[in-house]
Amino acid sequence: MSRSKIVSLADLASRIPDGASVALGGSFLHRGPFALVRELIRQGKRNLEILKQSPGYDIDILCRAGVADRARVGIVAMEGNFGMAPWYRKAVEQGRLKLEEHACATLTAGMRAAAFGVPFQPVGGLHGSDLPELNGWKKLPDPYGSNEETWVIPRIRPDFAVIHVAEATASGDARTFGTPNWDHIMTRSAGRVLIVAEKLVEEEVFAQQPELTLVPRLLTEAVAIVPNGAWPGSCWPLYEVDYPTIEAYMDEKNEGFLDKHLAEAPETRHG
Amino acid sequence: MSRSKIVSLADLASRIPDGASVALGGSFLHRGPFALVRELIRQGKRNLEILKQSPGYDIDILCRAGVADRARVGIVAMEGNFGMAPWYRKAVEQGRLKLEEHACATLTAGMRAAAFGVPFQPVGGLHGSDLPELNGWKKLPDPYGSNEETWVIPRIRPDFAVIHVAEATASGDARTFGTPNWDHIMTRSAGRVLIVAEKLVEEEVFAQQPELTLVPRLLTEAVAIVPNGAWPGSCWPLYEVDYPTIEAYMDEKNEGFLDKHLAEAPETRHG
Amino acid sequence: MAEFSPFAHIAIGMARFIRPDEVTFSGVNSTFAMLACLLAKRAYDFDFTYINVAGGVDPDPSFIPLSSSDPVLSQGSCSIFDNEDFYDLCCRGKMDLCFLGAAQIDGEGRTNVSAIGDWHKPKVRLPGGGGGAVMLPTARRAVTWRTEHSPRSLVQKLDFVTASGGMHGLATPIAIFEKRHGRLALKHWHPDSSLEEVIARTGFSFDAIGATPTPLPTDREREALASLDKHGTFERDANVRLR
Amino acid sequence: MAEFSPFAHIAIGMARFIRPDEVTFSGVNSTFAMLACLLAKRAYDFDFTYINVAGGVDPDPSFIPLSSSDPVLSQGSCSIFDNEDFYDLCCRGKMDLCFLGAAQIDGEGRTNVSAIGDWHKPKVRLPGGGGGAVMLPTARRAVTWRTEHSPRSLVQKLDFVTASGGMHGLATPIAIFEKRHGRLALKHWHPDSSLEEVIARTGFSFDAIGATPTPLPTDREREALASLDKHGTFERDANVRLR
Repeated sequence: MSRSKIVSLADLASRIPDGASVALGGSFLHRGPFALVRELIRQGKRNLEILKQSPGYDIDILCRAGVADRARVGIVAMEGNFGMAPWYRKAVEQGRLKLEEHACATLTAGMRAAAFGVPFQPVGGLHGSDLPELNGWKKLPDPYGSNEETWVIPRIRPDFAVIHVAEATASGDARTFGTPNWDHIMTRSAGRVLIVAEKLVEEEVFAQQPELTLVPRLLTEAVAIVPNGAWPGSCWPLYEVDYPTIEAYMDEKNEGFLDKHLAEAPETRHG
Repeated sequence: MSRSKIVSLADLASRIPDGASVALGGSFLHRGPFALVRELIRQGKRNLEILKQSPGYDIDILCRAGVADRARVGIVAMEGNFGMAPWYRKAVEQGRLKLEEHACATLTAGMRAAAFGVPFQPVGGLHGSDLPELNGWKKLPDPYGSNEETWVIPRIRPDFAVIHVAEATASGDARTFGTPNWDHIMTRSAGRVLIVAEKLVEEEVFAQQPELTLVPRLLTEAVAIVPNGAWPGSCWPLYEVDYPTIEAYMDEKNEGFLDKHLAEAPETRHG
Repeated sequence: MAEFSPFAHIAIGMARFIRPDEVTFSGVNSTFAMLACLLAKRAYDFDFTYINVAGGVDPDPSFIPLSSSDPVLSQGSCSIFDNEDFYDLCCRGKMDLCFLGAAQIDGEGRTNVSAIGDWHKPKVRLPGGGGGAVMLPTARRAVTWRTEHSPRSLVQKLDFVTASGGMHGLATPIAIFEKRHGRLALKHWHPDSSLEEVIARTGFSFDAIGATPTPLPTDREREALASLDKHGTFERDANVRLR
Repeated sequence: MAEFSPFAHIAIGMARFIRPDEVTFSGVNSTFAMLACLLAKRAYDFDFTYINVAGGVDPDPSFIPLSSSDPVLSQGSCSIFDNEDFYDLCCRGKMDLCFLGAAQIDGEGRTNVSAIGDWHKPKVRLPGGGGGAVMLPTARRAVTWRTEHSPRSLVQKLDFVTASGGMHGLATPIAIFEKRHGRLALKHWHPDSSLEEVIARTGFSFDAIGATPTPLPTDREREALASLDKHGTFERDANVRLR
């Protein structure tokens, strides 16, 4: 076994400096690194850029707390019956969050360019959309003469990727169950990779089915073990979305809610 | 359960017409669809194009039998103590096999273009190599002004991908153990996907760990069940390379060897 | 005709776009699309492949989730067909039918899910592009839905073109549109509505030749929807009204 | 000095290029690279990450395979880091040390693994590019080896430039080269050889300032190699001769 990469959640969050760009794993209310997101708020981070194809609670609470001021995102919502992410919406409408609007697949394309070590990445579609002009994306002719014109997305290399997984080893291997969402490309495109895991697992267990591992240790800088850390979202197959908490989050618009919410989060009962 | 996609090996091979381009899974002597390769010889196929980052026994025996006349490959060898693939070498040297020489990663890049639905794919490296000029590859400037020049590879879309896996369901889901080699991108870039599997497995088994599945049924056209079908290569963790057979293959240069070899192959004892 | 609720009109109307042997996709933030796909599996005899944003391929979820991206939608699936995989499938032209959300739709079936008003100074910021800009032009067919049928959502001119390429179909509480000669044409109106009402409540002009009242749900469609929404929660939450 | 076999000179010479905390890779058709990585794990106290073409990350194989791409090289690994993954890692500049084969090498550390003679009418067709053309220019460092040290393999001019970018190091039965100012410079000669012999048997000119005899294997290096090649099979099969 190599050196342990296990650190506290506070340590994990402290590695992300003000102004950093951070890709967040999961999708909407599912398997987001929400404990880490809350810890960023507790530590009073400022001017973060958030990258995620489909953020929801995470980007919303970071806007609510004034932590994020830039975002590159595909679609933002609380989903289910909750619709839009209200504090995110307000932050965009009031100009407090500088938005670079993507299609999910264009954000992925930019991350692929970073992961593949190339400056740009062709992507299918986009024809007729106003998004390319908005973002200054370029269209290239096929140099091989097919007459296809293809949009290319510039390299997107987040300073950090933070993902929430079911299980990790002390050496930094990580695996999820169910869909990995966009976590694979995030962990390959980012400069540094931080993991939040429900559970520390012996290496033998991973070695028995190495095919299941999503992030090998060599990509991982540090791991925090936070049971229930994706709350109030889900972490398949361990727990479901806590909808009453999401309802309270949406309904209680008073100043005090955020403090109360941060105080009752599961990570306050661990490490 | 949807309709069964299980067919005989003969049926599987019969789907590949003369002149087709065929991507073959595995690497060197490991997990290649060798039973299918031999069946192509038995059926007297002609003018096949073989695509594979690291072929060995497969391309060599196809050259030996006069089945292949074109190839796009990265590195060709029998590996271990056997060195070059002798019949492949002779076919290239004598002009009977038209070779498009790739780096493994450029073949992958071309397949990525096909898989991603774009006409070309940027790839890292290649600077200073004679391969781009040889193949007429184009270099593009970064339209986003990084001053990086990047080689782009044209779309490579094999007519078929044939891979050998440990387990498949009747509906066409397939999974391997150990490295998938290049099988993921092959099955995403090809027009049609054919599977040879060691073993038919109940769908419940796949459903318990769906994360292990390499090829979902929707990509699969047909499956042949051929125990030991990667012989004389290995199929992890089921069996090792049969080195004595490889030695005989290399040493016995007489006309009769091929018939004897085809007759003693494990697929002649099944289906 | 109370039994053909506007809720059922959308869900069943969408399901009827699904064709045998095709690959059909439902994504995030798409409760109706999820219900339509699951409904088609239960109500129709033909085979088709249902893939969803949770990675499920023909799943057998143990409950029907509020969130259309809930990982339960991969339960029973024999594989996880992940986000990169299904986007790539679509981009290379092998996605037969894609359900994609929209806030505004124009007569060519283009969509706006970005902003109401000027994008840079939005009156209302919307959820954003999601899959649309890439999937709408690359899927073989795409179908959308609106729970509100009004000139505010079915518009003459979009505030912003998030996705172009043109929807093949559109389901609303009172109408079913299908593409004809590059534009959305009326195919059906809800039996409790009328051609006149659809015209009055649609911002874009459309061809209505051959349009008829929407065929009533079959018993199997009705039963399938009821089995998916046992307690009527989805219908209550969606709160779709004919007018 | 029979105990410093030319076989050991190559394997240990390669292992000594491995540095603490780095990511080091061995690929297909690369028995010596595989042995060097496994040897370094056993002989040196420092941590480094060994990844290989079988997807293994710091594996613990139950036997040492003839084939350097044998899947046993992922045994005991906690992940399968597959082909696409390690190529991408290299292309984005995070591969610290890559062992890459070569048939011909020139003084700038460029390689030919494609053909002897004209590529289009080859006297001898070689195995082909493999990883080199992409990995050599993108890895932070690359190291190669030759079992034969002669002007036919260490050449003034390559018949074909398969991969450029420049090797950091080269190990042969009689010499260890390391890049200095963009060219391969002699670092060590085998204690049973000499500077003069290396010059005579090398096709390209090189700087030899400061070159010394290769330090003898440490006990741990010797033991590690012996433990990897218990029956001397690898050494016998490789059949490397000093002259």
